[in-house]
Amino acid sequence: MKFIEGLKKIFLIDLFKGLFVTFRHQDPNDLVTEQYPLERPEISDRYRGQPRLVKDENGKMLCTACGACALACPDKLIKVGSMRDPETKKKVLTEFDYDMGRCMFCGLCEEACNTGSLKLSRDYEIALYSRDGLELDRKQLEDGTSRKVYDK
Amino acid sequence: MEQLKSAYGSGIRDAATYAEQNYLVVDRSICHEVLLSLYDSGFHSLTDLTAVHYPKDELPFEIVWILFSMPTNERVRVKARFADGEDVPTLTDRWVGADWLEREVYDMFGVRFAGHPDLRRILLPDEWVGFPLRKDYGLKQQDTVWVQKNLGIESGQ
Amino acid sequence: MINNFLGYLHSNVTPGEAGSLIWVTIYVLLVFAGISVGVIFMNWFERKVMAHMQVRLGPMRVGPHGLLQPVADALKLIIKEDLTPANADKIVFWFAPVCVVMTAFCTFIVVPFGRTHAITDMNIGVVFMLGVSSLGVLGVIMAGWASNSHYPLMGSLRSGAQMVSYEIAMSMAVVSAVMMTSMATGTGTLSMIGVVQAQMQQHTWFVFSFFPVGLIALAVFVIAMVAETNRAPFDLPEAESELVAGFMTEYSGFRWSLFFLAEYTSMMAVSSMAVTLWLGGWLRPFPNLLGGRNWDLAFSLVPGLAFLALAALCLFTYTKMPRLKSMRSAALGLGAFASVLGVVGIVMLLPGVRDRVQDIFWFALKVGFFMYLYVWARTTFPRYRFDQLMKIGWKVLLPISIGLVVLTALIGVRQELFALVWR
Amino acid sequence: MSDNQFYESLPEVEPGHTFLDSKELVLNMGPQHPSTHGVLRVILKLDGEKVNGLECVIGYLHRGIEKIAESRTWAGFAPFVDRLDYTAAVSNNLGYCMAVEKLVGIEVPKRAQYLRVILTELCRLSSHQIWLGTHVLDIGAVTPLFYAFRDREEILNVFEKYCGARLTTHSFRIGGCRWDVYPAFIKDVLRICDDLLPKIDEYKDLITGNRIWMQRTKNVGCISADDCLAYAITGPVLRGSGVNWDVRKAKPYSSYEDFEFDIPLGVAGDTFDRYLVRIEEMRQSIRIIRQAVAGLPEGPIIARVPKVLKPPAGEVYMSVEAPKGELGYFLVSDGTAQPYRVRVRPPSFINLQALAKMAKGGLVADVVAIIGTLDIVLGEVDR
Repeated sequence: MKFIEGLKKIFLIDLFKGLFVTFRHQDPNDLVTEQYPLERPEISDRYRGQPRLVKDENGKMLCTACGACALACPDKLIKVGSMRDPETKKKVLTEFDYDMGRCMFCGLCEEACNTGSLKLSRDYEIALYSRDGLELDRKQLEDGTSRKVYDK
Repeated sequence: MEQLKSAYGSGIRDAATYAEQNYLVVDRSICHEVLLSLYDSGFHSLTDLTAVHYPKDELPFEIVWILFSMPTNERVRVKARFADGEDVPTLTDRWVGADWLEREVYDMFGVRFAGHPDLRRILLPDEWVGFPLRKDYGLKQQDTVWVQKNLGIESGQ
Repeated sequence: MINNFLGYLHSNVTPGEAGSLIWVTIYVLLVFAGISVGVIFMNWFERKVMAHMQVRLGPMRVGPHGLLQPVADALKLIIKEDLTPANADKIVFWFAPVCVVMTAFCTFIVVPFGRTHAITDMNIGVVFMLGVSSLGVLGVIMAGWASNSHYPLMGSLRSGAQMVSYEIAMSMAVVSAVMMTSMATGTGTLSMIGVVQAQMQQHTWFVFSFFPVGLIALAVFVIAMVAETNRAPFDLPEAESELVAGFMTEYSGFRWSLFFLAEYTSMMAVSSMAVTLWLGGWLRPFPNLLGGRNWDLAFSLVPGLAFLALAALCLFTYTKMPRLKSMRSAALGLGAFASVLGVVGIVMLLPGVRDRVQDIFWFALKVGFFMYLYVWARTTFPRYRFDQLMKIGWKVLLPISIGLVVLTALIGVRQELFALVWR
Repeated sequence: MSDNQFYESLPEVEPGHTFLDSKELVLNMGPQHPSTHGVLRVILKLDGEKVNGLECVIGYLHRGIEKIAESRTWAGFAPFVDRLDYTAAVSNNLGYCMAVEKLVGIEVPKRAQYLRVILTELCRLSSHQIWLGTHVLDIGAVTPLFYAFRDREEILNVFEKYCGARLTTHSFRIGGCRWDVYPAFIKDVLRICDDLLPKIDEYKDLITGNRIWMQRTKNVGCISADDCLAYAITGPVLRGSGVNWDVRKAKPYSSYEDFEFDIPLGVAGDTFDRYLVRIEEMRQSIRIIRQAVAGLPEGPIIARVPKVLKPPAGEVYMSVEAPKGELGYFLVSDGTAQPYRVRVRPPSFINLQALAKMAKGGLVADVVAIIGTLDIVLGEVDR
């Protein structure tokens, strides 16, 4: 066995084996690069992207301004403003702002919301050129912010 | 555990198990001997060394040693209370691994370790004033002097 | 004017020997332009091949399939600011890249692309080449010293020591090849064209003569060649994991691109030397085995067909490109490139041009194989440590190459030896 | 000791010294250096090529996670724990959640325990693949990095499909798991296991057998078994020196006792043995995943936990076998909804202590190899 090892050492067999491994990887269907703007990655539906306030089918607000999400958020990013509707005696949401600049998308607010109105959407293109566009107010949360999508 | 209690009777305040983890609360004067005797009975690796700050008690700093013995696969936690500014005996002579752990406790709590080879801050910059993990150290508080001098900004916030 | 130009075309002797000054300068410019085009292609080739071996695509954005990437790189490097470190030694700092590039290009004076396609045919061609290629070390050490900071100093000293120690092994391997030239005619030759003609007369490439000796000599030369140009497993000087970028750390912009140019040129120079000495420079494969008229014709068609195949490949990828507004300019570019290749292919098929171009094509193909070997080694092998690198240089390569020289000599004079012994 | 104090402490040139005696060259492998796996600054005292002395300066990534914990609720602190060892977020999360469960005394349902084991072993695979890619890259071979990251991409896709994030997963909650298995989970995980085994054998041809790799890693950065115990080193570095100790076997948690897998051990305690130990560990992880997927029981995935968790006053130390070593959490609670003290026992911080001892006497190139084999992540070292 020692002799064969010696022969292998002389004829650089281990180096050639390494070479063939890299050579084998060249065939085109092995390539994995995804050219982003053309080929878009497919996103799972549990993806935690930009937060959105969801409306039910006929457009009524689901949010009851209970503030559970504001409590659950570790970094206190959510501020829920509400006023009491005189005749129905129930709270109505007036303003809801969400500071996405410091958000770490942990999903605890989505979990705490018992009416299921605050959802982290599958939108991952949320980069901006300036920081102030990140404080989302209620309207932006409801119909989503449309970012410019480049194609090249 | 029992033979330790017999050996040091008065010194050991309490030897109990909480959530099936046994721990020893030891008087600060004899904590060094207890640790060395534990070392001799097989606890060769010091898993962790940390401190907890109880500002309202008269001995505010509780130093916690977590020892582990490989042969008997057993873990014990030794705790001792120390006053502010009092020197804690170092373990770097027996457990070499204690070096950085003690430096970190000094860096975060300001507890000095007697006999430590070079006790200086390990995580924070050297000229930093204040010990962050003390309860009286505010969450957003910063050593504004250091920040202005080195980073040239008003303050972190 | 025109007729003496046509005269040069039909002359069957290298411009250097012909002694006409104008023709030599034209030829020098031609060769250096060819080398620069080779370097540009090599830049694209290395990035693409390395990428494909690493299951990724490589440059795709700048031009179709990254074809304009080298142009973009060159432009970027020219525009970039050219810093000189604070108290660096100005003159030496400026002269170092110039020296490295100069030595790299000088080696091409003697490289024969064909019987008449060499700048000149020195009768000490091989020795000249070895001498000039060892001058590159000076430039590297000057660069390291002039940058006046820790990392470049250590990097340049390391690469200086490495280049010196591998040169000896390289020259010993060359000696064994040159000795082989004297087998048939009894008198060896140092001229590069002479070496190739000797291989022509002996009907074998020196790689295959005296079976194990030629191959081992080429193997030793290839290992020393890789170490000489600080590439692949021996690229310790610019080992980014320790010394950031070796002796090139302080250079930026145009000066850095000079180093870059010099590295690729010296790679091409040293591999063309290997091709000339062992793989029969511009000879087409099996020159004697498959001799005769029709074989010559067939082999002379190969260059033209190769270019046409390339053009077809480009057209194929052109059709496969996605129909997008932003991609339209890239597609047009690819189409133009494909048509250029097609035209060149057709021109190469014309009888007059055919046999002239054939030599250069085979030489370029063999040098291309060595370039592929460089890139292949760079993607596969980890890096040697400095002391291991020196150990291999001195304790492994040197004894083998000296043993080779002795072995070649013994095999060369075996008849006389037998005669001596039997009598 | 700031820079100038450090430089002054260097020995002055004694009169007897001639110019030729090489004064020590102090080289600064600064915070941003291609091969220090993050913001670690190593001050090397070199004599030519040889390393005489070495000192690590850390703290550039110190975010004060233990201070943050004291002003967050128990559940609110879980996402921060992902940022400790950001290459193995799932095992940090597992350690923290189990520590709190032990403190409160919650029994996690069987299905959640199995699901946690599957995800932690997948996270160990992805962390080892990052280690393999960067370690081999530091020693010069460029290609394995891309193969390792291509295989890791499959695992990240499973994480994204399961819990919505690829790196900072925050996948577990105190008391169990947040989501149940998505429909194609079992198929994806088994496909990963089948794909990865031939790939690991491919690394054998490309790297393990390669003589240059052997020369660069054999008896480099050796550390003996009792040195490991003295430094309290844990994880693959400890097992590389031949000490048979793994938290999953020594103190089984989250139903690890149901699976049988063996612990790879090194012999000489050098970089090559640690490399073999980690490669073998990747194979063992695949074995565990297969058994866990086969035995995944039905049932609830989270125990009943009150909305605002107020654990009884007390303290607990719970440790988990993270890819880098024994990751421990020492929690002290005073009965309120916020932890009184959270102490994280970081394996990389304690393993890094041994760098000075292992690198002494070696060459500069070996320092890079040793940092790679210790597999440190600066998020965990600096906390």
